[in-house]
Amino acid sequence: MGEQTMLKGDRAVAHSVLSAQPDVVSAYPITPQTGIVEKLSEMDANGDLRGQFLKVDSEFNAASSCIGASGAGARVFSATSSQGLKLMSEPLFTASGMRLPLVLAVANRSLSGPLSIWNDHTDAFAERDGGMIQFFAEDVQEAVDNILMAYRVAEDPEISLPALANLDGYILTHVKEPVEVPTEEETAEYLPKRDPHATLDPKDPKTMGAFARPEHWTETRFAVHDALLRSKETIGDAVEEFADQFGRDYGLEWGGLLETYGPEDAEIALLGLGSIVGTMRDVADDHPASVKVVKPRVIRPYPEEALREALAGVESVGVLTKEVSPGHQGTLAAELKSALYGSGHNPAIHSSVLGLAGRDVTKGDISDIIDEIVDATTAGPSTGVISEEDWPQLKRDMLPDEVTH
Amino acid sequence: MSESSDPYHDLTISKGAVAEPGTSMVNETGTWREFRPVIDHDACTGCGLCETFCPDAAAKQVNEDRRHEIDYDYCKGCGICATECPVDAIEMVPEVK
Amino acid sequence: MSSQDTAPPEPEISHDDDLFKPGHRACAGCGPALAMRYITEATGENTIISHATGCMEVVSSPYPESSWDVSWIHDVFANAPGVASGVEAAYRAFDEKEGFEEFEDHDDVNFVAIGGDGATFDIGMRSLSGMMERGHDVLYIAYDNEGYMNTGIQRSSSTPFGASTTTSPAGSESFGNDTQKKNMPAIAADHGCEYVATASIAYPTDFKRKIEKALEHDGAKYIQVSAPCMLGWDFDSAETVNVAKLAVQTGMQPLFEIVDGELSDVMSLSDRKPVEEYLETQGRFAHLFSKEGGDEVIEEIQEHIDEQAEELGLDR
Amino acid sequence: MPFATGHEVTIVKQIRIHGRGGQGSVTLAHLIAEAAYEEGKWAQAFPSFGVERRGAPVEAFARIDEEKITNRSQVDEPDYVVVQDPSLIEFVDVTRGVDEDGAIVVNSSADPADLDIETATQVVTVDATDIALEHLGKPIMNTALMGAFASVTGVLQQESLESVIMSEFPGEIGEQNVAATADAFAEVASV
Repeated sequence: MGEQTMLKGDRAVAHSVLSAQPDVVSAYPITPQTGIVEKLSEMDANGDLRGQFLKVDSEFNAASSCIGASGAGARVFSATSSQGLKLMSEPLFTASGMRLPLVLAVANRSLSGPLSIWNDHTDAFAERDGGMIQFFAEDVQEAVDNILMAYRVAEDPEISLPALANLDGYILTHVKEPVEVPTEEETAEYLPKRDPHATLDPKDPKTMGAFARPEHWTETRFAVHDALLRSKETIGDAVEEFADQFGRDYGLEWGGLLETYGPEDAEIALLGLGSIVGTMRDVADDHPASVKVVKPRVIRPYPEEALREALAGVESVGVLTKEVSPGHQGTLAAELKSALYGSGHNPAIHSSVLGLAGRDVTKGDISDIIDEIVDATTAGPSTGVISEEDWPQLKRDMLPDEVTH
Repeated sequence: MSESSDPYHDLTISKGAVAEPGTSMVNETGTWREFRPVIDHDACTGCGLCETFCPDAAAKQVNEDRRHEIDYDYCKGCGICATECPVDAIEMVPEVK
Repeated sequence: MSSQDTAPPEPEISHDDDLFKPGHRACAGCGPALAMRYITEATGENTIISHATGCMEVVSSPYPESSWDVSWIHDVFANAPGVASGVEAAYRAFDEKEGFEEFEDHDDVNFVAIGGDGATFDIGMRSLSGMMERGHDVLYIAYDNEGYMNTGIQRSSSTPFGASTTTSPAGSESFGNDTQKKNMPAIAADHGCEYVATASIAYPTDFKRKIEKALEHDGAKYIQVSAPCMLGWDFDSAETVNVAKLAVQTGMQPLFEIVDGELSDVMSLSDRKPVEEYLETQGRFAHLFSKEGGDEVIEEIQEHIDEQAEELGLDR
Repeated sequence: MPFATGHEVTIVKQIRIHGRGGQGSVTLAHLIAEAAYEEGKWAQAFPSFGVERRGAPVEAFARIDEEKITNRSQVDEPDYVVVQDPSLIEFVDVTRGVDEDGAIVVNSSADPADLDIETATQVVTVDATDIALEHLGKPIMNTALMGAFASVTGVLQQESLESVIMSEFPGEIGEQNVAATADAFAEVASV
């Protein structure tokens, strides 16, 4: 068993990647991801990483070279953040269509502009429709473990898709805390050798990346869609076998797609992604109201059925999300509403956009949100979906004149 | 072209839309042709320039006597072979529709 | 459409040896399609091609068809060199690691990337620069038809001075494209590519020899092959090779090698033809002959060619 | 992870470090967290996330608990504050949110009363830079400051400090740092 040690998040993720011994690592520095590839560079320089490490000219070509290598049949890794993920976006969308497994660690960070280097989930949600599996991590341990599970699912011949292992920039990349890092032997036991559906072997030539005409493209897109839907079960298996081998359980009860915390019969649920869930746990412990925390581990595939079940008894759901789809609302809340539509259960959904671009989310912030939900609940019966979204950290007095108050 | 190498025969989309090599042979571009190159084999010296300069690999040497023929299944009738033939042994004649 | 001749059956025509198979959807008389044929003839079977989006990609790979009988991958417009870098690195890893014995040895595979001038000179230049700078063992071949022909004949930074395209049209105030062609071979050489060459589809033996020579070098190699587009340049489909020849014979498209940074093997001309003879073959330059002041533009083009010829020692 | 519900609010200790870019505030936070971890506790250390360069005022944080720490917010209500550079006191409110029963440890040769800190919280000074110069020949004061912190707060044992220092800086340098730590520990204990 890998031993628990104190490690910085970015370094720990690098160790996890090393244990999977990717054949090609290709990356470009960007804050706050850089620590991951710095550590991998050091591992390469010391001969511990046995694959090739390409220090490329941009994230665009980090993704591109990963695609070439994955097409050839290699296990690949890259890491990025924010603008870098945007620059990868064009090739990443093709990777899903070409069914090429890639694993990327994404140190989540806001997108410009204005420029910000701090954490939120704008970058991950901007890639939502690319046909990629997207894991989120609550702490360093989960970030480390998600790398292995991402490989396991992405490289599964039945799935064969790119996977993003998201971890909150700075909050998780730059924290030092206890973590167990898997050894190469352990990972080899957990992660089978890649078995690609096609390679660029000159002895058996194939044409990859052909273009599809209207009479065929729909079927290729449906196949990606179907693979993503099927990946829920694959994730469940990956989580189960992970628990068996490593003893860490990531929501087995919910098929590995989400975790819950707190009293089962709580009237209020709080839903969040990534590191904010840790703080939510603390607040739920302390708050007099009966609150449970619901934490999706993936946003793609979307854990619709598991969310319906986990929220079955609650009267109100507070969605705390670090992103917004301007002109609509936070996507995490919007998607939850769509998941519950027609389910027969219609809890009030209070959506809060917060923690944008590194604005610290305190226990007080979360406690206040619970208070408001409690007030709304006692004021009258559930009114179902509450479409108006709250921005609890918004400093209204600082808004520009053009903003209509 | 045999039925088995026709990629459209009982087509199911492969994972990632990976295509098999050389399958464009199913697309007989000879139908595009408005003018047909006709080789005067008496005048032909077998130099092979028609083959060299055919963008569709339709002009081909077919035997050891350096006899060349046009594969009308694929020839698009561009006329490069007729232009480049050093002894004017190729004539472009209108396709009879 | 099979032959209705009553003559004796024609001898069997075989395409078994074609690695760029017919049935592709290039225009009749396509210069770049000739380049694809020559590339595969020179590289042979043990080749993996990474192809940029563009005419030759589109005409050769409408799923489920493929004209390629070698391993081939296309991703997006701007990243053929990046993809090739990854393929090449993967084979390097396969050589060095255990468990990949089923793969060919890195040294036995020709890694090739192909892009048009738009993919090479413009949108994919960062990707190409990175591939060359890192020294991947990849031969990059730019098929140069001097514009974005796939999207309907727009100017690229390879479009020659004075050419009319849909985004650099000749008009009452314009003689067409007002910039000189970007000097990509020099840029490639300055990246430290051991082998850089220009070639033309009109000189296939020379082109194929250069490919073979390039593949003998380790690291990144760059060949730019002049491949006229009958549609975009506006000439009769039968004239493709002649137009390409004239480009060489007028000095518009000089053929040379740069080996280890040194210019060598310039295909010299004993009787360089005036550029007019080249320009008048193509509709894209027609305004230079019909519009007042066009002769001055032709003179400017000639002067540019003369300067370039002197630099290269083109005249015998 | 399947956490038991009703997580007991235990003795979580929160520490905020004030320094300047280049003085190793994050290193000090790491050392404190590692020493706590060495003692079988859970610990967390992280910087204030910024783009500050060398010389600018910066903060770093640590948390120590008997149980796994899940809180990811910055430390706004520290039990203890460590000030690496007393010249910051003029510009930075080092007392912000500090617990009255906690402590503020300042690297300074001055008497606490002479420092311009208005607070009900205990202020302790230690000349960590001088101790560092004596033992290391360099003004790298973090290990001495850590010794003083341990001594004032009682949160960390001297043995765990030694062990962390020796694994971080093996050999002679480690020993010099251990000596500096011990000196500072003793000096503060005698106050």
